[in-house]
Amino acid sequence: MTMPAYYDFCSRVKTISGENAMEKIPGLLKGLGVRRPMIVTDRGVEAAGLIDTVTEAIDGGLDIGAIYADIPVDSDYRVVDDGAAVYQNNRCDAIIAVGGGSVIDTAKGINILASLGGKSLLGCQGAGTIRRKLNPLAVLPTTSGTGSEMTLVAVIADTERQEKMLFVSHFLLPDLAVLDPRLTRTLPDFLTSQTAMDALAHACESYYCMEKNPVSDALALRAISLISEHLLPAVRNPAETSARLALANASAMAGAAFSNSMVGLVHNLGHVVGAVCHVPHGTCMSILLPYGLEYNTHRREKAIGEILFSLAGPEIYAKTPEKARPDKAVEQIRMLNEDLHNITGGKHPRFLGEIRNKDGTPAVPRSALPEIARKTMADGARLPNPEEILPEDALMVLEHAWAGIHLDRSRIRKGA
Amino acid sequence: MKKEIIGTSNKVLEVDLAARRFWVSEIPVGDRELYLGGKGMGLKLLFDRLKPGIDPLGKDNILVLTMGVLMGTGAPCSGRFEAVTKSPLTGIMVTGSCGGPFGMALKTSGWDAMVIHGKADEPVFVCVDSGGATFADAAGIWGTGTAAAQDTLLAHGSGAMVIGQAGENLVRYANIRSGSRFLGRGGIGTVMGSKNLKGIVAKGREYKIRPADKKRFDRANKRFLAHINNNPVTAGSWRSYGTNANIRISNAAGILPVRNFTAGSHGQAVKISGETMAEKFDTRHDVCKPCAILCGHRGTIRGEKRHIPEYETVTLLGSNLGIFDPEIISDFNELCAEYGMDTISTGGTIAWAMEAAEKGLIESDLRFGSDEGIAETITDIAFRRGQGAMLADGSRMASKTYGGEDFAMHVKGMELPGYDPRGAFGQGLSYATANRGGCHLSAYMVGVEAMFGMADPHALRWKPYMVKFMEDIFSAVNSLHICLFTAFAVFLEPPLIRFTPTFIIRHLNQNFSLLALNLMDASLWPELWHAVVGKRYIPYLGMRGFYKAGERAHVLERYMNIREGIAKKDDTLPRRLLDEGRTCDHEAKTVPLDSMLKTYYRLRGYDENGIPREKTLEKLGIGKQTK
Amino acid sequence: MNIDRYPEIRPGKKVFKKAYAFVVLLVVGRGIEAADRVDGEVKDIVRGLPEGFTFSLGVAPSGPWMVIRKEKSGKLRYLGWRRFGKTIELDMAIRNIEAAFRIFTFRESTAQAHNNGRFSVNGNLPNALAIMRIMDIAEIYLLPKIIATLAVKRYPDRRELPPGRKHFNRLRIYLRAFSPGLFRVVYRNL
Amino acid sequence: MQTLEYEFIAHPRILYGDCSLEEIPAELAENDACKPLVIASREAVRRKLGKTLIRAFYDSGCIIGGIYDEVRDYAGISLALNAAQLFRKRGCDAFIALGDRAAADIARAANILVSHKTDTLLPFFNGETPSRRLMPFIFVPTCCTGASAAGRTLFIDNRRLHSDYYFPDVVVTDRRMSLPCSARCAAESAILAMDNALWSIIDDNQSPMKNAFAHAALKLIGDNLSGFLKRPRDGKRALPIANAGVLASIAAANARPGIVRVLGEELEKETSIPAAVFIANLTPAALFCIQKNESPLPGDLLLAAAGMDAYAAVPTEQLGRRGAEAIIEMFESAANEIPEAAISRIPAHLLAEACNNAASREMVNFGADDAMAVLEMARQEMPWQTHDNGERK
Repeated sequence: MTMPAYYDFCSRVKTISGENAMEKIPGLLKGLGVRRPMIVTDRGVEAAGLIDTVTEAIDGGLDIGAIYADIPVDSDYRVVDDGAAVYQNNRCDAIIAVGGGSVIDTAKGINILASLGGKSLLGCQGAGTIRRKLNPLAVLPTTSGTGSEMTLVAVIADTERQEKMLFVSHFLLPDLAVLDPRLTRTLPDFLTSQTAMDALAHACESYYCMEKNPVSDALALRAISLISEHLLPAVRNPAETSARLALANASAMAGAAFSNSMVGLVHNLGHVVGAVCHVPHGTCMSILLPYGLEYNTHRREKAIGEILFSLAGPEIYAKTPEKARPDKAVEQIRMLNEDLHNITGGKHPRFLGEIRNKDGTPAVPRSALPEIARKTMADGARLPNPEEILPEDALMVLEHAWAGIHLDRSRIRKGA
Repeated sequence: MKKEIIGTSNKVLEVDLAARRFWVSEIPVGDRELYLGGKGMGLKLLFDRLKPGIDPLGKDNILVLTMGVLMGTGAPCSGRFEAVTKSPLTGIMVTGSCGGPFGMALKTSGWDAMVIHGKADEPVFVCVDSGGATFADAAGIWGTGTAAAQDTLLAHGSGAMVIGQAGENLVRYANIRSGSRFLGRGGIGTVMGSKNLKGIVAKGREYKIRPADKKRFDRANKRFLAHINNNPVTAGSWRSYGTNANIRISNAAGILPVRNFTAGSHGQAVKISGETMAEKFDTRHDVCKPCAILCGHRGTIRGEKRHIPEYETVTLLGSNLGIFDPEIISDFNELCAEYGMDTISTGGTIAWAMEAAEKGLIESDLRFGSDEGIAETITDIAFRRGQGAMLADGSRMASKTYGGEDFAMHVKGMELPGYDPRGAFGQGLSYATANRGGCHLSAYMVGVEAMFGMADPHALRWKPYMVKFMEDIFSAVNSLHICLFTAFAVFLEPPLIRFTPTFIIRHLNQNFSLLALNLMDASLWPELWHAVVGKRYIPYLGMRGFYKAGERAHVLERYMNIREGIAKKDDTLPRRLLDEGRTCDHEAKTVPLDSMLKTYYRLRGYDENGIPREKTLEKLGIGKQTK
Repeated sequence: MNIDRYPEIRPGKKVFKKAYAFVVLLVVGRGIEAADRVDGEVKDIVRGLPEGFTFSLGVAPSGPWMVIRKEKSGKLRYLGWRRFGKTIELDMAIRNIEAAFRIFTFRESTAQAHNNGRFSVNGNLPNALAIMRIMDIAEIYLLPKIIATLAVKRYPDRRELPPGRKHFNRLRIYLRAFSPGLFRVVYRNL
Repeated sequence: MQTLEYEFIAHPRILYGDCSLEEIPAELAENDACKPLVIASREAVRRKLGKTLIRAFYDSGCIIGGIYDEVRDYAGISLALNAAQLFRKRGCDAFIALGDRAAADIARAANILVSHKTDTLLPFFNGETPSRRLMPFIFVPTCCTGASAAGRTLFIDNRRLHSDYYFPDVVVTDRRMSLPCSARCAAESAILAMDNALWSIIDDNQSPMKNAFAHAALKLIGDNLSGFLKRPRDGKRALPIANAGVLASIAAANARPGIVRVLGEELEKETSIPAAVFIANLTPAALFCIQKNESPLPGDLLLAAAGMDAYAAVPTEQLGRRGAEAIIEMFESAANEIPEAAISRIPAHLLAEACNNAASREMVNFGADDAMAVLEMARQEMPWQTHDNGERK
């Protein structure tokens, strides 16, 4: 491991994992001085009956102040304002967020507003607003992928100004992340596969990006091996709690790793593809991940080779000569995608051209690629990538990913 | 006509409490020459018998009682006996000297030393006479105080030593009473308690002790007495006021411990000074026999005849707790005497408890300056009740459990006596290196530095040498065995010192120590000693040999301590003395121990870790089996 | 306890490092202004910025700074080192002078510094990314290759930026940066 | 199969490397603080590290409320009370601990005193938990850090208090600060860090996050130890080791204390010989005891200590044993720098007492017999030690 000359790492979330993890929530929240938490979630989660599971698990220990389930898929600051009003009217003193990335981000926003006081989140913008500990926030992720439970960012949309408000502070890290297999019980197989591939992308990217550090490395490697070991079983057999718990753990660890070492090309392109063509984030990740590794191999040969160790296990790692390890790792991921494609009956796409909208039309037309490539310049994930990404580079990678062919190494610009 | 012993009988009475039997062994002639008697001999006897690493409160510990050769000859201040054992308070060797009648009784029963092995199943006491030892059931007196127990035992002989309830309950600093004197420090009484031995009584008056060379002895003795009677300390202040005469001096020099050593002097100190007490309590002498200094006093306190508390008691149970009422201090003193507890360690431990309570480490109502609860605490300690159970283990153990190690004033587990070394750096070094722990009788540097002004208290030059020199001498004096206080007379009375102005002595002493100290004439002691043992089998040692014998005893004790795990890490002072300056000093001074320690080790022939080098041991003849 | 033994400490200033950072910021600021008139890619990027867009780059908390604005003409203009009286939409600050010195002595590339969290960015992120790209380009022109490779992530090879164009543009940028305009800016800021 | 039943928290923000000291003012600002009180160890100030810290505050606009430099090796309440008094009088709003564990503990204790506006820790000794809103607390380890300074334990006046709030908010490892003061100190720090990492991996609570931290720590040590011991003042080697100490202490804060650590601390209490000396000598014995009881050692040890290539080359059934060997080799190379703890020279009743005390500590999962067995084993000659036993003595 080469030690970076400088790094910083912060992941101050208390993680509880286990098949009965939810039962520990009341005790831990009481330790944080909580009496009346508010549960924040969305309709989908509520409909799946997860809220009942949660309230049952924490029943008796705490007095639930309110359940706020009105979070739409495309949440914005007004939802946050409403939520904070509910919070204040019910004299709550903590938030329990149950849901995916959007719910968690909204919950973080509600927490900012509720802790700092005020009527609207618009008043809380600007650097240095959040400078003290917020009220306790417990997060119960229902998907194993985004890793939002371990990140210090909250992105809240401002639909009127067509902007995204970005809140970054260490105080936005939740106090509690609860990983319980009961929470991911209802996730369909193709979502499981996509979100897990999202986590895998987090882990792999954090292992080669510029901010990589010993801690994020160790977390990432562990996350990769957990995913490679448990993803297929979890997709094949959703009833297997231990595999789902392992994926939830992997997601959290990948989240902790990438929120500190950041993500690169895969997310850079993925974010834009998602935004332009409305493709689910996990899908983009699973398709682009091999290209991210290939594109950066000349800068991070050793690190990408080491990913193979976690991905394929020590036997294959030992058998593969050092030079061939990065390629082998890429191949492993492609094989994984292929397997998932087969298991989910084609719902897990392998390349961009294969993604279909609900009506069957291609979601990412080839003609959209130049626009996507241009927009990658405005995405923050281009900075941590070890190799520079300019629109021409992005286009080159996208074309390969669209067609689903290996990246042509000779076309990667390596600089002088 | 009584039987006579010329000088020494060299007979050792060895007692096994478990088997209730005794046997007799001989002190080899070679040992007599190397270790003189008293402390040196006791250490040597213990060294030959004690396995290292045993539990001091277990059955393997051995208690050795020895007498000096001068005892019984009528030499002034010679009525002292020595006890040597492994201390439960410090876990290392402890030696204690006591002036009670037991020593004389044992010696005049024909024994030069007594060694106690094993542990009795049930409380016993031992009666000694010239024929040996008998064992008697002590169930009747088990649980009584020292005074009552001693009275009972004295029916069997002329001198007894007993423990009180503190020793029975294994308070780690319990002491032994003999007459009205105490074998104070390091928990020798606890060792007796752990052996279920309530007391020992010796018949005495069976033999007459005669010096080998009567004429020479009388001549030396006469000079010795004259010195003692001329000296302003021995015949002046101490004879009039006891050791409490030091209170005023300490207060003025800023070495009086006040409130657990946070200050060096106090405005009310005069209230507890010897002068005030002598006036207030109408004191009379009450001393060990035979004595020429007469430092012990008795007076009327609260309407009854009581002993006047001694300097260390007054400071540790008085000023160090913020109490300046001699009557109250006397109450505590009486309690400690009754229970058989070391007043210094008791005071030191209570002071720790007070500070710990003040800082919220323990829950207690004890507060500095208030006498409330102290008497109850002393009783609790003696019976190991409630919080007393924790304090009964001494401040080191208590602070290891409850914290507050930075203000637990002990060295190697033994609580510090009543001199604050931040006003006398040499004393600081002496505390750190004293073999038995925080002890002022290893080398009385405050005397040189603060009392007689013969050295600069805050200078460092030559201090290690002075400490070593004094340690050797004190060790030798304790091996004679004679009262340490005679040192004032022996050193200060010879004409060379007497007629030289103090400032010159001070200059010489501080800057040409090697020369100045070796010019001092201490030949009286070896002279007395040799007059008693006679030249029939031991050559005259001379001053040099006498010092060397002291050094031998000191290094032997160190060597035995090393076997128990002592090293440089333990030769240190409480953090308060090393780190915290006092407000009473002009500049906050702390003891610069490290630099002195290094030189001291070199002078002593120890390696940099404080362990005696092979060569040193060889030179002194330690470890060799003598026949 | 005598609390005077532990006096309050008012830390001093690092004059030399600040002066150095000042000079570098001056040169880079003028360089960016010049690059906008010379390099095509910079022109493209600037076109995407809103009009009147003002940004500052500097060292937190007490300077020095450089302030650049997109004028009505659509060109960037270096406004000097004073921030008073200017509405700054994008504030990019290096967190301390020591980090700034490391960056300006090219011991840490801009991208690496950004990844190490040396910059605190307050404002619209896409614009910040655009500015960083402009700075990279400006550095490629302003600095000799051996130093510029330390400062940027990928130094363009011959295919990406032909040497002829590079040296020609570099000359133009230098001429513009140190033209009399420099003295005007300095004068106006004094 | 891992069970994944665990709780884990790694509160501190870790800053490492070049120029990280200068980040402190910005970190303070992020915590809404601007006037820190520095609690420094005497040793650190003697080595002029206090001045370095002040220089890092140049041009930051922060005022340092004072440098309280009375801390030596013992954390006592008196110092904490004084520090709290200073803090209040100066109107400070954050703590910076500069030094070793004692300095950090004084800062923690003073933090509780000022945050709770109280003058006594007694309620906390009796089990009260501190509130969530303590003052920001930044820790700059210098040397001899005892490797648990960054953890969640407040060790003051020989009492151990545990709470997640005792974690420092920020731990700064900087080349100017965290180099060891001597070869001995270097070896001791490495040993304590290794011990923390080792026992958090062996702990039966197999949390992957804790293991990741421990793994990172052990790997950093494994990569750098030999060079570090040769040249302890070389920042390239020493800084990763110092960082490993921080990571290991975070891992250890989430695991039960290892038998060797507890035993070493209890023996230190009895004999006042530093715990690291015992740990260095007892670890091989303890690992051997575990193997003798046929409880498998996790293969992670080898992976962390020797790296992927070595791990991949070893057959599965030998992973535990080879891992133990690799670890022992590391311990022994460090142990060469410190004196041998002659266990046989320590009185038997003290050993027994230490074992009993160790077994009665909270959260431990071994009995006095196990501890005694380790000590017994340490006295014997161990099979893998035979080759170099001669030269050590």
